[in-house]
Amino acid sequence: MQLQIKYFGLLAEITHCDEETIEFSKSQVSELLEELYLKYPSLKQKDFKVAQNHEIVSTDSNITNPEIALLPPFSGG
Amino acid sequence: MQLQIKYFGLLAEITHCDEETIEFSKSQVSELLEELYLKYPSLKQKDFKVAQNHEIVSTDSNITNPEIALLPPFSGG
Amino acid sequence: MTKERKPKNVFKEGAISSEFIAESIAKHQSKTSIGAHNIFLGQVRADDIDGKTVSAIEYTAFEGMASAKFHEIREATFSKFNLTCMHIYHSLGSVKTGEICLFVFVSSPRRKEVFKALEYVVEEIKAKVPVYGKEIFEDSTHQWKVNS
Amino acid sequence: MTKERKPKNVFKEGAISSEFIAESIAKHQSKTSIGAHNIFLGQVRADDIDGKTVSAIEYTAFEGMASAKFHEIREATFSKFNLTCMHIYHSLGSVKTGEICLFVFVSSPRRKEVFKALEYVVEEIKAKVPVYGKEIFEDSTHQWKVNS
Repeated sequence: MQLQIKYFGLLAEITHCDEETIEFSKSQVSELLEELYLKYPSLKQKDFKVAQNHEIVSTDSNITNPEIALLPPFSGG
Repeated sequence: MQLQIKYFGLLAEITHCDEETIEFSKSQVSELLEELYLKYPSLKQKDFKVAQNHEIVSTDSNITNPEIALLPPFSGG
Repeated sequence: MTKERKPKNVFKEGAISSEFIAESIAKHQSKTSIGAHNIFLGQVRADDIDGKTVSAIEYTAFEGMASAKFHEIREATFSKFNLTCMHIYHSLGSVKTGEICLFVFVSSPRRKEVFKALEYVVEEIKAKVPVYGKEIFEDSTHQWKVNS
Repeated sequence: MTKERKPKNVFKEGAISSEFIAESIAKHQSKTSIGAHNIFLGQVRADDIDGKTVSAIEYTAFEGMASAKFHEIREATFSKFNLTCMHIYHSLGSVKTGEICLFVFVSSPRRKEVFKALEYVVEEIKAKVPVYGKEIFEDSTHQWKVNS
């Protein structure tokens, strides 16, 4: 399946892009993260959460939506 | 001693004045109130506090200032 | 706080306008240590009392004592909370329904402080400052407001 | 609350002006059941970090999720507190030090409600809405803001 991965804040500086499309053949968020850590090793040291369907999801969730966002700690207001 | 008595809110409607000067020969707030109740019997049913030197004082306080204010419950804001 | 603050004039004749509030906010743009403002506005309600509707409140005050109490509240608030600045304005005279009669404005580097400080100031004003509201009904009768 | 509310557009490009805040206050004069307004304003601080001073914050957001979260916060707030109305505005893009980046406005017949509701809304925004502040220093370097 094709996933659109969105990066915010500090993470977009590491990946040098705000979003990218990747081909993904597995099922869990944790498996997606393993692939992203291979591509961007310094992501692993960063504090972030994964959102799917506009909700934070745990790493053992299944991917059900082609849009996945990587969100560092919020700093609005 | 001459006292200037100030009336606020509802109390000024009972006394038909905002302030008046009265001659007072005793010493305590409670004694002043007795005299005012004689003059304005319906004052006795009203909820109010007495202020002297811009502070609420108890009825057994001595009168030390010629300006005495009768204050119904505050309703600012 | 060792800084001595002089009593400020809190009372304003009539309603407090939204333009006045905006100017007050704009004046704080040069105070760049501020991170959070909290503003309380009291607005005159068109309360329905025994079938009659409030059309305005006429405010009077024991001004000398009120000014002393506003000053005490200011000093106590600055000693309790880490505030950069604080402003209080209260109407005297007639304020129509829908208009603003009380404007309290506190500012601090941090938001936690402003929430605690603002509620403290407003409750202190209600409890300690000799101000009286006379609720004027549409038929020109009146009653004396009682705070809840 | 059974009334359905549509998501509102919370984001504004650049700083929130004091004139905009004043207009928002003035619009409530016709709502004569309101007795108390409470307003929170977030202002960009000129923080000093390792000898460099913040000159602006550039805000970005995951807008789709942020709008959903603002809507959830609105709905939860109306169900928890007796509010007449509620408005939230947050800046996107560059906001200079001293300028306003967050404007939260709640109104109720009674003051006790607005104090509780406003703090709830502001804390919920800070905790749940994916907005990012990039602190720009005077020498054009930057760091990513961390909320405390």
